[in-house]
Amino acid sequence: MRGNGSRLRLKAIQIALLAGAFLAWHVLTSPTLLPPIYFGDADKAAFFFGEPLKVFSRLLDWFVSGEIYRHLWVTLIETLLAFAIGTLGGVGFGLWLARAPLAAAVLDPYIKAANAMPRVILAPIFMVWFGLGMASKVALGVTLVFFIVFFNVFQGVREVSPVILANARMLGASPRALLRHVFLPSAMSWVFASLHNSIGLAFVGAVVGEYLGSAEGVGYLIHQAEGVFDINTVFAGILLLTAFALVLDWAVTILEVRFMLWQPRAGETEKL
Amino acid sequence: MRGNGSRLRLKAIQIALLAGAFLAWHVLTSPTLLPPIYFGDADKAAFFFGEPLKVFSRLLDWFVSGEIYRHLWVTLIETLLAFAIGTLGGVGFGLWLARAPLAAAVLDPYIKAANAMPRVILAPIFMVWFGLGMASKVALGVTLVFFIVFFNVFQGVREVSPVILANARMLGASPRALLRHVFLPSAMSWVFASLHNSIGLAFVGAVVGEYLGSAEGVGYLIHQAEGVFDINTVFAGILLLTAFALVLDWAVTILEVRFMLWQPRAGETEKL
Amino acid sequence: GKIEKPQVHIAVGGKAAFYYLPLTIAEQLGYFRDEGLEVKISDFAGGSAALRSVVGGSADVVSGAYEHTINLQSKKQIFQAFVEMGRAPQIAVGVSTAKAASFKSFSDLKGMKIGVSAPGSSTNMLVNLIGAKGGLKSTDFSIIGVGTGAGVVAAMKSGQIDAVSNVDPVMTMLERDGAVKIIADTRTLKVTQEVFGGPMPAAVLYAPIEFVKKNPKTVQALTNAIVRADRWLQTASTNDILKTVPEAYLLGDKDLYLLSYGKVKEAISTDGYIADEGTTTALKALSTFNPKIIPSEIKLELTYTNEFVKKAHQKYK
Amino acid sequence: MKAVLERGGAAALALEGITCSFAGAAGEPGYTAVREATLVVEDGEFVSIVGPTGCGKSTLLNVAAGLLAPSAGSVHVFGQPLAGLNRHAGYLFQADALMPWKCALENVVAGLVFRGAAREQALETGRAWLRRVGLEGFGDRFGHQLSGGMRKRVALAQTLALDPAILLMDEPFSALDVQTRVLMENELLDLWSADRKSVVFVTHDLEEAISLSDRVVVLSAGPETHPIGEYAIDLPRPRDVSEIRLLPRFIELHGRIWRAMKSEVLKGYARQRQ
Amino acid sequence: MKAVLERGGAAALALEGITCSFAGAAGEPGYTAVREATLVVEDGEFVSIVGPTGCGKSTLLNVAAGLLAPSAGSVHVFGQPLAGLNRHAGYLFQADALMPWKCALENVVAGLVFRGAAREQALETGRAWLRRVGLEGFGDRFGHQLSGGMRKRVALAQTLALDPAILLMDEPFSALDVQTRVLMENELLDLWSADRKSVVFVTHDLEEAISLSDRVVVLSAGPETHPIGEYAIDLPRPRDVSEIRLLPRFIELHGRIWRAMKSEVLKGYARQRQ
Ligand SMILES: Nc1ncnc2c1ncn2[C@@H]1O[C@H](COP(=O)(O)OP(=O)(O)OP(=O)(O)O)[C@@H](O)[C@H]1O
Ligand SMILES: Nc1ncnc2c1ncn2[C@@H]1O[C@H](COP(=O)(O)OP(=O)(O)OP(=O)(O)O)[C@@H](O)[C@H]1O
Ligand SMILES: [Mg+2]
Ligand SMILES: [Mg+2]
Repeated sequence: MRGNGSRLRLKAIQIALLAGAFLAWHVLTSPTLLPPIYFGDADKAAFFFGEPLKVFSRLLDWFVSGEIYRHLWVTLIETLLAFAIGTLGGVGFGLWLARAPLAAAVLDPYIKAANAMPRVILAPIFMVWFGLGMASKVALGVTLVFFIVFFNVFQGVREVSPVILANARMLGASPRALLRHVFLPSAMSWVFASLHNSIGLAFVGAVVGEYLGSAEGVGYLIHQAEGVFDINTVFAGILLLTAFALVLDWAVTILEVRFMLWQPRAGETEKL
Repeated sequence: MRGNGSRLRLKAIQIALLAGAFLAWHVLTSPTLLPPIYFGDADKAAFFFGEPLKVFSRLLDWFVSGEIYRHLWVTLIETLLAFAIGTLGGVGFGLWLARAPLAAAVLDPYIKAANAMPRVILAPIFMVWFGLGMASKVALGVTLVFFIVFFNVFQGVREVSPVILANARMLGASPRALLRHVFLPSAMSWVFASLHNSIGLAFVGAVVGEYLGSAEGVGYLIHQAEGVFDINTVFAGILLLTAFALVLDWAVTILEVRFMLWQPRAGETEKL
Repeated sequence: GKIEKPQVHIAVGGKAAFYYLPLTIAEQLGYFRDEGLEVKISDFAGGSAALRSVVGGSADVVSGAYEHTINLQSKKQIFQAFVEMGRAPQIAVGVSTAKAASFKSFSDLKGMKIGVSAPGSSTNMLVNLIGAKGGLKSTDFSIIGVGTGAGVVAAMKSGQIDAVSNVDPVMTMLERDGAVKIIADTRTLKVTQEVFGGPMPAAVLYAPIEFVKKNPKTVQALTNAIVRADRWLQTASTNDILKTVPEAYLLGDKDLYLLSYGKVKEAISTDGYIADEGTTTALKALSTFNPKIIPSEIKLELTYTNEFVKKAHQKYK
Repeated sequence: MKAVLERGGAAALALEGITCSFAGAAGEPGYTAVREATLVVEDGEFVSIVGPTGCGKSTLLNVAAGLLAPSAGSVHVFGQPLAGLNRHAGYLFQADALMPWKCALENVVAGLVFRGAAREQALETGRAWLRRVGLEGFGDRFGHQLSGGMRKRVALAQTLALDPAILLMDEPFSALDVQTRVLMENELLDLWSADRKSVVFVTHDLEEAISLSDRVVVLSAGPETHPIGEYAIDLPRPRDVSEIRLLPRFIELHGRIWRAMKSEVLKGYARQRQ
Repeated sequence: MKAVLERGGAAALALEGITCSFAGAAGEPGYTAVREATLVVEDGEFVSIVGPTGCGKSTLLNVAAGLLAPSAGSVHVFGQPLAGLNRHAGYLFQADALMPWKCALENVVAGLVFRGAAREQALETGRAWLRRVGLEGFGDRFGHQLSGGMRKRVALAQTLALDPAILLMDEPFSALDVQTRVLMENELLDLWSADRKSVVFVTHDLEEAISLSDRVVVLSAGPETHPIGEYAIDLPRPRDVSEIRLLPRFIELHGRIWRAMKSEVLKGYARQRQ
């Protein structure tokens, strides 16, 4: 178990790093603080990267005026739905195909092809199918999340130890019981690896969907701001989403710890 | 081993499925063949989904006139570079972090955050950094591929059997030897699962990058066609890319079979 | 009588742009509400994406460029424009200051890398047209899609493109920073006339012809609101405008906004009428640019109607 | 589970003319582990299989369990040809086969749960079985928290808890100390004599084989393994495994089988060292 | 590898006052597997450890290997306190520890390769070792293509090929048939007597323990295991393991240790059944 001291130290390093990053951001984009480095003049840096102080005041404004809640709510719901649907679909489909070799062989090229399609280009078609509301953004997010989870679950199921599988079958496990008691638990760490990855992409799906066409959501705000070169608002939106992505990830990590209790951890003796 | 007969059958099913899909596409988008189903009128279906015959004649044109080669070449190079760089980066970074718990703990939120950033929105910044040429498309593709590979390698390394790891350490393996002889081979199936996923995304990265700003490449052609509502060309481009994605995937599968020879396969007795 | 469809969903590609200023004004001043409409405006990444959402049926009315109705007709989609918001395309073409010295005529575009908002869009079309005036074919220069946002500035200032054809506020920004020299400016009526050979209707509201036929009262209400906005803009002071548009639109840079507004003011429609002559100009321009559009096959009379505007003027004298 | 109906005089398990060839790498010849092996286990019979390491004992058990399709030969279970898994058999694997994500108790009851037993009752049975294998109080441990011998006993409880008609056991007691082993052997004999299961018992311990079985089958060294000797064990039942080893008849049988095996092993080594 | 310099009279391995407590689940008390155990192995000594299953033998070996940090107590190797891995030791694990992605031969040479041996030479040594454990011709098989006993022998070759100064062996021969086992035991004795390694040998086979060792340590039943008896084996060397079992002194020692263990196991069971 990690001591309290080292956890504190960890947090300290992280916060120092964060502060350092913001400081660098501030210095590099402030026209007066430093001779310009990357760009010919620092105004240009501020034009592309915004200025952290303005970004924060934007964030503050949003929350103080309450303007952001509606947009944030929409984006979060879209993300959560995309995440949930994509994950369930990916797990279900992955479990099914991994256990149905013929179907897997037949569908294999189609899945690969679907995964290789540039979804952004298909966004208009999604809008036709799912309308301009949340559904089309959710759909875009689902296409991102689904494949990641799917590929991992598919492989995870195939990696099940053959002896454990044979044993469970000899013990009389039905295909359903095998799924529930063998394949799923065994593929769990694969699932979690893909979840960490796909949380981020669920957000990306929602935001890009809004960016491509919508009337509300954080992606809409970002799009509006880009149209008038208000890069600070763009970054404020991105920071906000990132913060929520981290919160969601943390929830997944809690689940993961809970489900992965059985795994051996290093150094299990207690110090006396 | 799968017999020749069942392999033929598999191919037959796949081709039938493909033919069926194209037939459905044809029938549903042809104004004269059927009473319109989904849309009020079939012209509208053709407007959104194109018409397969025209799509094919477009493809034929491209190859006959030779116009496509330049664009295809650019896109393929971008994709391959994004795939290669993203994969190497993901594997390298994943291996490193999985073996460096402090660094992993510190960087964890930053990696999650970077993964959650909507890259499409950052495209202008990529343009500033990498210009309008191939580099910015490669960069976009790398950001997609990298995270997928990274998360899987990271998890794959942590899943190494503790007994095998302890044994290798007792046998005197240096950290480098552990990487090469234990962690990498053990994480191999994780890597391959992520590769199948990321091939598609490397293409997506390249195409979307071209779509956002470029002077050549298949994404450029698609973008141009969209501007004049030439949906058939759009689909021709997508089909072309998909075909190449499948070729690349097949190459990865060959590698996979080669590297995973050691894994037990089911039913290994020979029939006499 | 009662409005058939009080809830109208308008799709627009880049709502914050000056191109669609009357729409924003009508929304902000409550003109739609005054007409008994409940309007929802969805913003899209680009004009073609916006119109596709209407073709697909997820929105009702497009706020977009008039020439799209012609484009759409060539794809067997009959759309009709019913009120005008802009009477010039508001696109400007500029060459980088580095090349400006040696730039004498349009024929000097030869061999240049020219940034447009998207290949195949109106910005691209304008480049082709002025290139043709200089005796160039579309293959004599290379077209690069750079969008309408910060990417344009990035591409221009880092020297990746030699010339740019784009809309405001990008063009004004580049101009102000001294990064480009304007060589063609369709934000003015005069240059528009010269380049296109006639007036060129730009931003309009258009909808599927069945929608117009089925919902005349709704269309009338929309037209009324836009005509009022057009007229309001003719008399409004800059201060009025600053107060009316959403604050977010200005946040980037207020001075820039006003500077830019000064440039495009002339291009805003005064009365909402779509000039008959303008529609032929548009068709001619399109067909030289896109060989798939055959003028004889396009029924121009289906692409627009001024009836609603006429009635609007009767209502708001 | 118990196939009472089919038990009409037919042998519980009949492997006839079994040949198992494993495919070699591309281009290389395969490896014939077992050739033309025949093994018949009567209903209620306790048969032990001994043979040099790597000769094909586990392979034969896999065939009997229906996990490995033989290259040639037929398998009958209670007179029925075996297709797919052998549903009458419980199989105690040689390798570690516990589910690492279940604790010991849940592993023991897994089979019961799979077969639809009520959870509470299954847990009750499971706890009783843990007690019988001497692991009371370890029910909530995961696999990696148990010692090698403990894991083996959990697996034993897991298999026995299902009370299968045919028991296939692959070196079940080799990881146990002598005393625990005797306790387990006696448990097994009790269980077996209670309702006369048919048991196929693979072991390297000849004393164990003799003291438990009705018959001991000796396999030849691989490759192309086949039975080279069968020894009926005519020692009186019921037996106490720790006492039976002192009987003169035991010692005599032991000597005979030992010699047969010894020459077989040395033959195998000679063949390899050529 | 061989720590010639440090061998200045200090014990090869000295575990003193070792206590190993495993953390329990949140809120539950931990499990103290080993309490205050002391085990000293002199340089060149062959020590066997016997004890009831689950008592803590593997735990002690893990501590000696430096893989498990004890909760309390000190470990010295050739007089030096142990920090991290024990670089002087070779460890033959109880569980299957072969790398499944390497074939048998590559597994055997893995240690040599890790220590920087030239590839060709390492392969030569590896092949020789495969021959010594009776697996010539199986070098290109992957783990799942080998039988349980074969895998164990590959692991044996892997460990012995490194020629470590201290050998930790956890039930190395329990998966082998009696004959092969005798061959392996003699191989081990040959190797040991050639350059007097220090060996810690865990086994459940008391005869094996007595016939191989200089000293047999009996552990108490868990939890809180500790040594409860040490028996010096004063049988003459060199020994042939198959013949030594007939000596009267052997039988006497066997009887004594047996009784000690039996009462210990029964005590353990009694404690559990309470
Ligand atoms: N999948 C496989 N591919 C190739 N050879 C195999 C495979 N499985 C087993 N064998 C070979 O078949 C032979 C018999 O193996 P098996 O596991 O049946 O031996 P065993 O009698 O159980 O040995 P042990 O007593 O060591 O467990 C061995 O030589 C082994 O190498
Ligand atoms: N990680 C762990 N967490 C909790 N308990 C553990 C852990 N590892 C081992 N134990 C416990 O420690 C005790 C000793 O285990 P160990 O593996 O050392 O036994 P052993 O003497 O090697 O037994 P065997 O002869 O069966 O291999 C056992 O009761 C076991 O349950
Ligand atoms: Mg075996
Ligand atoms: Mg042990």
